[in-house]
Amino acid sequence: MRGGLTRQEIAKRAAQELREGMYVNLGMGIPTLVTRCIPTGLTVFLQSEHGILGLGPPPPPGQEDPDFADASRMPVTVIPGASLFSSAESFAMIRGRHLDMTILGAFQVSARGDLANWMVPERGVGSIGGAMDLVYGARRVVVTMEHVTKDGNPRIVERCSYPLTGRECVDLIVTDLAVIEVGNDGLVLKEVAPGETPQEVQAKTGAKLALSPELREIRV
Amino acid sequence: MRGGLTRQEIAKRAAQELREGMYVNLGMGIPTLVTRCIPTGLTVFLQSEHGILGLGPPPPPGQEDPDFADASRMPVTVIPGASLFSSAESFAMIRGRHLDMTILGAFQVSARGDLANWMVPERGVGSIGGAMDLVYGARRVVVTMEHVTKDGNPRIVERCSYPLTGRECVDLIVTDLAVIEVGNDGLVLKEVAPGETPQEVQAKTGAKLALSPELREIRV
Amino acid sequence: MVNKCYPSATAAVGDIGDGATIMFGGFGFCGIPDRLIEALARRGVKNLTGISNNCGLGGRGVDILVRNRQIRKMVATFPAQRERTPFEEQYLAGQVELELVPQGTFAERIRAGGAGVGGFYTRTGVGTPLAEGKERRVIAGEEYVLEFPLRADFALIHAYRGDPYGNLIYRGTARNFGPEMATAADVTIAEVEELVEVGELNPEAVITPGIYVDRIVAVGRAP
Amino acid sequence: MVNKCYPSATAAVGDIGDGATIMFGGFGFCGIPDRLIEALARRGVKNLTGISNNCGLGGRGVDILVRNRQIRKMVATFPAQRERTPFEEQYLAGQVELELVPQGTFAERIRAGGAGVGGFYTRTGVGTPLAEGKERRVIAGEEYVLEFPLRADFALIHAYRGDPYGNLIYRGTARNFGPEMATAADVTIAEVEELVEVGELNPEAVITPGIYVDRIVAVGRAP
Repeated sequence: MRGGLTRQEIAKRAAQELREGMYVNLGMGIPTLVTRCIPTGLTVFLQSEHGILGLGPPPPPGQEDPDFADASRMPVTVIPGASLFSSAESFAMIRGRHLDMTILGAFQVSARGDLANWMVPERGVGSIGGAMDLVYGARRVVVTMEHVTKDGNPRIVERCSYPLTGRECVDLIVTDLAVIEVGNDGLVLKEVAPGETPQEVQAKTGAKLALSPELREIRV
Repeated sequence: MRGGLTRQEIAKRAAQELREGMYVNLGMGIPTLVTRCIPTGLTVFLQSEHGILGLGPPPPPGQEDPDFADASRMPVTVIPGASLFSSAESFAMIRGRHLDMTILGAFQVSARGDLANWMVPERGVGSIGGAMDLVYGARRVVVTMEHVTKDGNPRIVERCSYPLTGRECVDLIVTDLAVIEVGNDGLVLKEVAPGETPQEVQAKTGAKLALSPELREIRV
Repeated sequence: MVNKCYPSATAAVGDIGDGATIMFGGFGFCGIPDRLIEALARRGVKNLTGISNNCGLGGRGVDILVRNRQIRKMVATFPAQRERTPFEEQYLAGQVELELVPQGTFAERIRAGGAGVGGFYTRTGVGTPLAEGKERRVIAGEEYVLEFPLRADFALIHAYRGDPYGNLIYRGTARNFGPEMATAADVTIAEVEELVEVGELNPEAVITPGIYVDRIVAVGRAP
Repeated sequence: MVNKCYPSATAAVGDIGDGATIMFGGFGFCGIPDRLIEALARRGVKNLTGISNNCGLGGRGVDILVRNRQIRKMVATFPAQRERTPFEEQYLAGQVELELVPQGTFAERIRAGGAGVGGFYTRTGVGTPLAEGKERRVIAGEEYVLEFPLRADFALIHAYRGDPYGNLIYRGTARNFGPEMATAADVTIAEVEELVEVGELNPEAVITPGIYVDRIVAVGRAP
């Protein structure tokens, strides 16, 4: 059986990056799971790029409203104190660097923080959505993903082979095996999953990892 | 005593350019008088550049609301079916060429339709406001002004000596003495004020006027 | 009396011809002008260029027109869905064209088209394949690409409530691209769930001022 | 619990220092952040650069700061009023600087500053003295000038109602430059006539989402 964190645990670890009062956009995939991991008592404003600031939890069954959906087309609610606006206003907010953080999924991240998350070249067509705006717009870009592909190839690589979403834009990578910071001099291994060693993580990583002086185990 | 149209009559003649359903911005000075000259039964939407579409008449005395004022700081109301928006949205509307017409005051208009209406050079400081946006934004630019200066110098000139508001932007000039169209080949005298002759108008005009085949008297 | 109301969706799209460029509001399943698109499908016009966040899915939105082979080209941000769509198949078969645009650039280009902005510089896309061939400029030490406005012959949008002057309000995330698309087309056609009297909408809360809307048709609330 | 409320205008402007660049909302006498400006006058900071539609008049708005000799430079669209103002006198005496901007360009530059737009092309000003020295470009056969964003250290704005998250709504023509200025400053300070509970403002009608507002102070309705 495969070790490391579950997708839910990756989301939980990513949620530890949230701070009181932050404005945050969550991408599709693992990042949407972060919604359910926000520590009790913490006020975080979730932005949805098609026009919500203050995304709430899913509605109770039977109370779905077709006019309130998230970017994955799932029914949502809004919290008290939310606001609604157009996509152009939403992206003015994103591109104007008003968001504190975005948490995104990824296919690949490079040693210098390049992100590839919109197109698998073999498919021949990709969907960008708001990712290209978010990576330059949010003050902090956190990536959540599986550490390796289904075939066991590293997703953290020296240079992305997939088309880029953004250049030198990722700040932190949270995977099932590790938490890695993108520093000025390359990748820094900050935390490893329970049961993993830095050596094992490095073996599954396509770029050189420096070890943080505070290297520790991921706690979720 | 000076002949020609009164300021009120100039406004009335300018108001004859309005058509059902038009969206129109009125500048300061004589153009504000147009508000009171809109033919009964005609629906015209007046835009105010600081955020009103659907400007209404002044409020009854005692019912002024300090949050509802026009660009000249006079109290206003809004009509049923009006909308309010920010200045940036208002100028997106103006600059995006959504207005059918603007009626503006002027210091000078040139033979090719250049407009000078924001600065008297002797004063050393001028106020542009929204005029530079309106002249390129509105589909039709109508200028209302006295035909000559207080010193009797023509305001319609071969070339403006005052700083320009816009180049080749004026479509129609309504003065106390005449209605003049800015055509592709220069100015065309369309109407003369009661009691005036084309010769007298030409003598008070600093640029050559062609006579319209339908030349007639101004009726207000 | 100004009255922009049309009796039916069919009448409202009655002059859209072959080869038209059309903006379609909607994000996912929110804010799709379903009735107008159905009328356009019945009209059967061809060689359309669509400007829409996605390229339709699940038999709704642009998907209807794609299946009908009415679309020649799409300008979109999210053409590929998890499931494979008719658009994707036609695209991979070389039967439709696609101009892929980042979503923020897409929205801003539409706004620019409506606001008289001739072009603008954005950071989005810098260093990616989507910046290839685009003019670059360094401003205050940061790299930007130059983007140009998007406009259309027609915009088809869905709103919650509207009045005969064309004023509109939206509901929830169904607002998305509607307000800006309304500004960027020669003819804007809005379907509304409810038509109200002039003066019923709060002027402070109108999202799309009537100046941007040419035709309005009441379609009721989707079941 | 997020709470952006400050106890007083004085406290809200307490860290504005000499040499700051400040946006001031307001058009004519509508939407002036009177209480914040008065607090700034009491603070007595100097060498301010103001970004404001006009340069104050009648002892209100920026006029207070001008009379107090706190202003070094104004970026404005309507500095000259019919009556001669203290600003005009100081300007003609060479005591203050002025950057004159057409009003639409002024509003759009502020929006650009808040929206991450590095620069944009506009027709406004082409062929006039205000285009001198600016980069020109012909786009689709029309001449445009390149304009760059405006940003500030602080934005002082006036709104009608606000909540502790910083959400704002405005009233009538007092809205004017507030919504865009709120987006274009490092620190946005809003005075509101009425502070309401979180959740009281209709999310569909919020004009300024709280993300743009850093501090909020209730000042009551002007008498």
